[in-house]
Amino acid sequence: MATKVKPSFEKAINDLEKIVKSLESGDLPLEKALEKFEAGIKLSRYCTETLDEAEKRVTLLMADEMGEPVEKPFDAEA
Amino acid sequence: MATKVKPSFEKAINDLEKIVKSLESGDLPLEKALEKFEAGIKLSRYCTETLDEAEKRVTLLMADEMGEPVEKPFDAEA
Amino acid sequence: MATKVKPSFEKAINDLEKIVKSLESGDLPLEKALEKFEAGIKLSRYCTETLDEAEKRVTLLMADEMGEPVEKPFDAEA
Amino acid sequence: MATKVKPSFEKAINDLEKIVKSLESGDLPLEKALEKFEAGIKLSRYCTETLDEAEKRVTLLMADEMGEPVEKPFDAEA
Amino acid sequence: MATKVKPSFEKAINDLEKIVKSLESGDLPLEKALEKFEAGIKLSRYCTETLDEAEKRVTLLMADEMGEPVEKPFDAEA
Amino acid sequence: MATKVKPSFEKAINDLEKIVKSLESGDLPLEKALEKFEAGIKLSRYCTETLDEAEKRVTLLMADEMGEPVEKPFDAEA
Amino acid sequence: MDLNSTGSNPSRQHVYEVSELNKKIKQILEETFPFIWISGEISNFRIPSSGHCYFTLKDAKSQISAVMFRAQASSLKFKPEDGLSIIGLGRMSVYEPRGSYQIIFEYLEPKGVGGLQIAFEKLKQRLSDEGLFDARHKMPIPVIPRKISIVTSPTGAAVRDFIKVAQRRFPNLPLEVVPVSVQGDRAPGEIIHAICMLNKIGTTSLIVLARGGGSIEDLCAFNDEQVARTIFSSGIPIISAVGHETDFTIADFVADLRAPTPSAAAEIAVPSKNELKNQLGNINQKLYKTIISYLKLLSNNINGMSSRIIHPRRRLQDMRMRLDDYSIRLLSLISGALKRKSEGAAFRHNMLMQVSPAKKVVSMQKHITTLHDALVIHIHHLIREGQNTLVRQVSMLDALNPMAILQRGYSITRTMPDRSVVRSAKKVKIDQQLEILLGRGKLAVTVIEKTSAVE
Repeated sequence: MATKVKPSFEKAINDLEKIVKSLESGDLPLEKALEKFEAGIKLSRYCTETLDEAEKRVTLLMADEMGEPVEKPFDAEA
Repeated sequence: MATKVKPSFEKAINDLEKIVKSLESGDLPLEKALEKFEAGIKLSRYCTETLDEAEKRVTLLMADEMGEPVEKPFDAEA
Repeated sequence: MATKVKPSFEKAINDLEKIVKSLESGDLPLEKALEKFEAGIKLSRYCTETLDEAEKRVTLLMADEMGEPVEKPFDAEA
Repeated sequence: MATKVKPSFEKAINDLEKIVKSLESGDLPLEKALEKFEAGIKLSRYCTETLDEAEKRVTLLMADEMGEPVEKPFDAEA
Repeated sequence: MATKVKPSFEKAINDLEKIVKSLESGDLPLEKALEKFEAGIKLSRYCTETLDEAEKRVTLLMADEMGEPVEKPFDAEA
Repeated sequence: MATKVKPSFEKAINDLEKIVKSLESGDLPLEKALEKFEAGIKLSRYCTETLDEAEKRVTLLMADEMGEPVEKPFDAEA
Repeated sequence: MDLNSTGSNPSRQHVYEVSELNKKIKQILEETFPFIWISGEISNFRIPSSGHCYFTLKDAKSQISAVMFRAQASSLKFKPEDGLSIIGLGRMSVYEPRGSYQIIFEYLEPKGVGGLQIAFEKLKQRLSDEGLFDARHKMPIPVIPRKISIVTSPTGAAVRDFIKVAQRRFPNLPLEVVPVSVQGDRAPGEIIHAICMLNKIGTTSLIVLARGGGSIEDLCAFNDEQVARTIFSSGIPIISAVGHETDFTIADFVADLRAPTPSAAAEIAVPSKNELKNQLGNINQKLYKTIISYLKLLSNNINGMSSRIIHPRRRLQDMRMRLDDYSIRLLSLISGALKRKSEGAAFRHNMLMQVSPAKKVVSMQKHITTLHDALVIHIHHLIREGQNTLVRQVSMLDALNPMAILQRGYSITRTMPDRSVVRSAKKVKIDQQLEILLGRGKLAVTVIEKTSAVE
């Protein structure tokens, strides 16, 4: 997770989709299929984690909104 | 809140609206969407606080009005 | 109140009227609206005080008129 | 009344008339109107007093003339 | 099994098929048939092992997925 | 009243009448009017005194032996 | 002090009451014409039971009512009747209740010359030519003489008549009788001496030259030229009052005023003290009234003006209401603005909440799960297929096992160690090590004998 350059979530999901498609086609050699599967699993895991993190962040933000004020200075230029 | 140059309430509302529109379009990458959302939350909070402050100011002025005389010299040129 | 040059009552109430009109005319930015409101409140207070003073003065005169003679030398040039 | 230079009764009555007219015109600023009112009250008082004095003087002279002092100031329609 | 260059699962299955076909033809001398048969047995064993290994690997990956986080750095380019 | 040159009754009456006329005209300043009135009162008093001044007597004017005139009482009822 | 009684009339214009006007007219007429000589023709002459004579005096153009009271009428020496021309002395009088005026005669005489002497006419003419009778030389008769000197006979009725009337009119007016002969030779000298002496003493302010009347001969002293000149040069005004029997004497013409009789002279010379007092009283009244109404006017002016000083109360109240209105609007405007802005902010906040990435996250999670599941399904499928293929081939291989014939009792003999199949006994040697494969297991044997097959 702690790599310098994280691949974008969207790229990851694209790659995952391609992998699923190529597995679906069914004509991969077993070795190749296993490799793809592994890569797919890792992508899936990456995506899930990214999403979990996003969910946590959104939840936190919304909770802040509902609950107590935040201390961090505000930068209006989003 | 105590920044030198506070953005105007209307600018904040406009920015917030732009953020809402770009989020509505739905085709933002997740990261971008999260960033925008966070900025939106901050803007919304800023607006609320600014309004609260405004209300407080109005209440204070009204209290002065109803209650005891004010000491501050009066400057007619509003 | 104790400024050297007091604005005339008419000027003050006219300014107040202008402020009310400009607030009525439409949606001012919040800051502007608050400023106008504050100026308006101050003008209103000034006017009220001026009126109170005037009433006191008139009441005093009429009391003099009805009651005991006044000692102050008379200045015909009003 | 005991000022060195008393304004003449006619001047006072003229001034009073001017004040009454300017008050009647109705377009004086409040401050001015109050001043005029005050001056008017004073002039009126001054005139009344002057006239009272004159009446007393006349009554006295007539009393001398008639012999015994007259008590009734005036029954004007003699 | 741990030879440097492992034949692919698909080649092994093909070879096995060819052996079966040549044995079916029935016109092999016994010795030849025995050889072929023996080679067939070996191929079949190889295939079985390869498949077992693949299953194990999948299971492992799935276990990772379900269970604890993986330590290995992720290489997105599968 | 005992002035050297006493004005005649006619002059006094005339002056008095003039005073009345000028008072009747109504356009005298108050002070002036009072003065006139006072003068009128004095004239009137003077006239009254003039009427009552002389004493009732009838004399006979004769010349004595030296030719000088002598007054003797005259008896009208003689 | 009510000014309004004068109505719309500018306050300075006096409004007369009728009685007041008549009174004023009476005053003017009676003052202007105290005693006058008038001639005319009598008409409509009548004497009612009162004994006073009423008649109309007229000339060609005009007429005037006239009266002569009984007392005066009784001394007339002729009988007045309609159509008779007369000359008379009278005073104007106004009867206030009716607003009519008339002349009250003291003395009447028929017009027309009796037996006048030529000398009288000549003298009269000469003196007249000299200007002795000119009006411009007549001195005014003082209204209130300080002392009146009557030059007359001290014993005649004339002096008594005069004193009686004079004391009635002005009781405390000093009178002085200067006794002279009024007829006879000494008369002119004594009259001249008396007038000169009075002028010398200078204490009297009016001389009345009187005589009780008589024939023209009796009156010659009054037609004397020296007497006339003395009268003319007197510094003291002289009234002639010579009896009324005849026409005028020279003295009458030259005197400052002529009275027909001594009592008429007293009426003329002596003012009525009561009338003067009344006059003075009237003027006084006017003086008071005027000053009082003047003061009243001023007082009304001031009161009127003072009542017009507009109290600023109403204005102050108006201003307060206006101010309140603004204050209320100000507050409601700012409240409204705050509310609107607050709603705007809340609206956008809600929109933001609605477009929050939470949904996207959920749907992505589902998507990922689907992909993940597909991944697993496909790999399992692939492996299973491999297994199936393998099982099929293995079972076929098993079926083709060349060793299967041994199960029926056959066996295979192979040389050792090269394991080549022994198909002919000839190919082996005695004692050669062979391997026999059985249906179950194998045997290691040594060749003991060999039999070659019959060919």
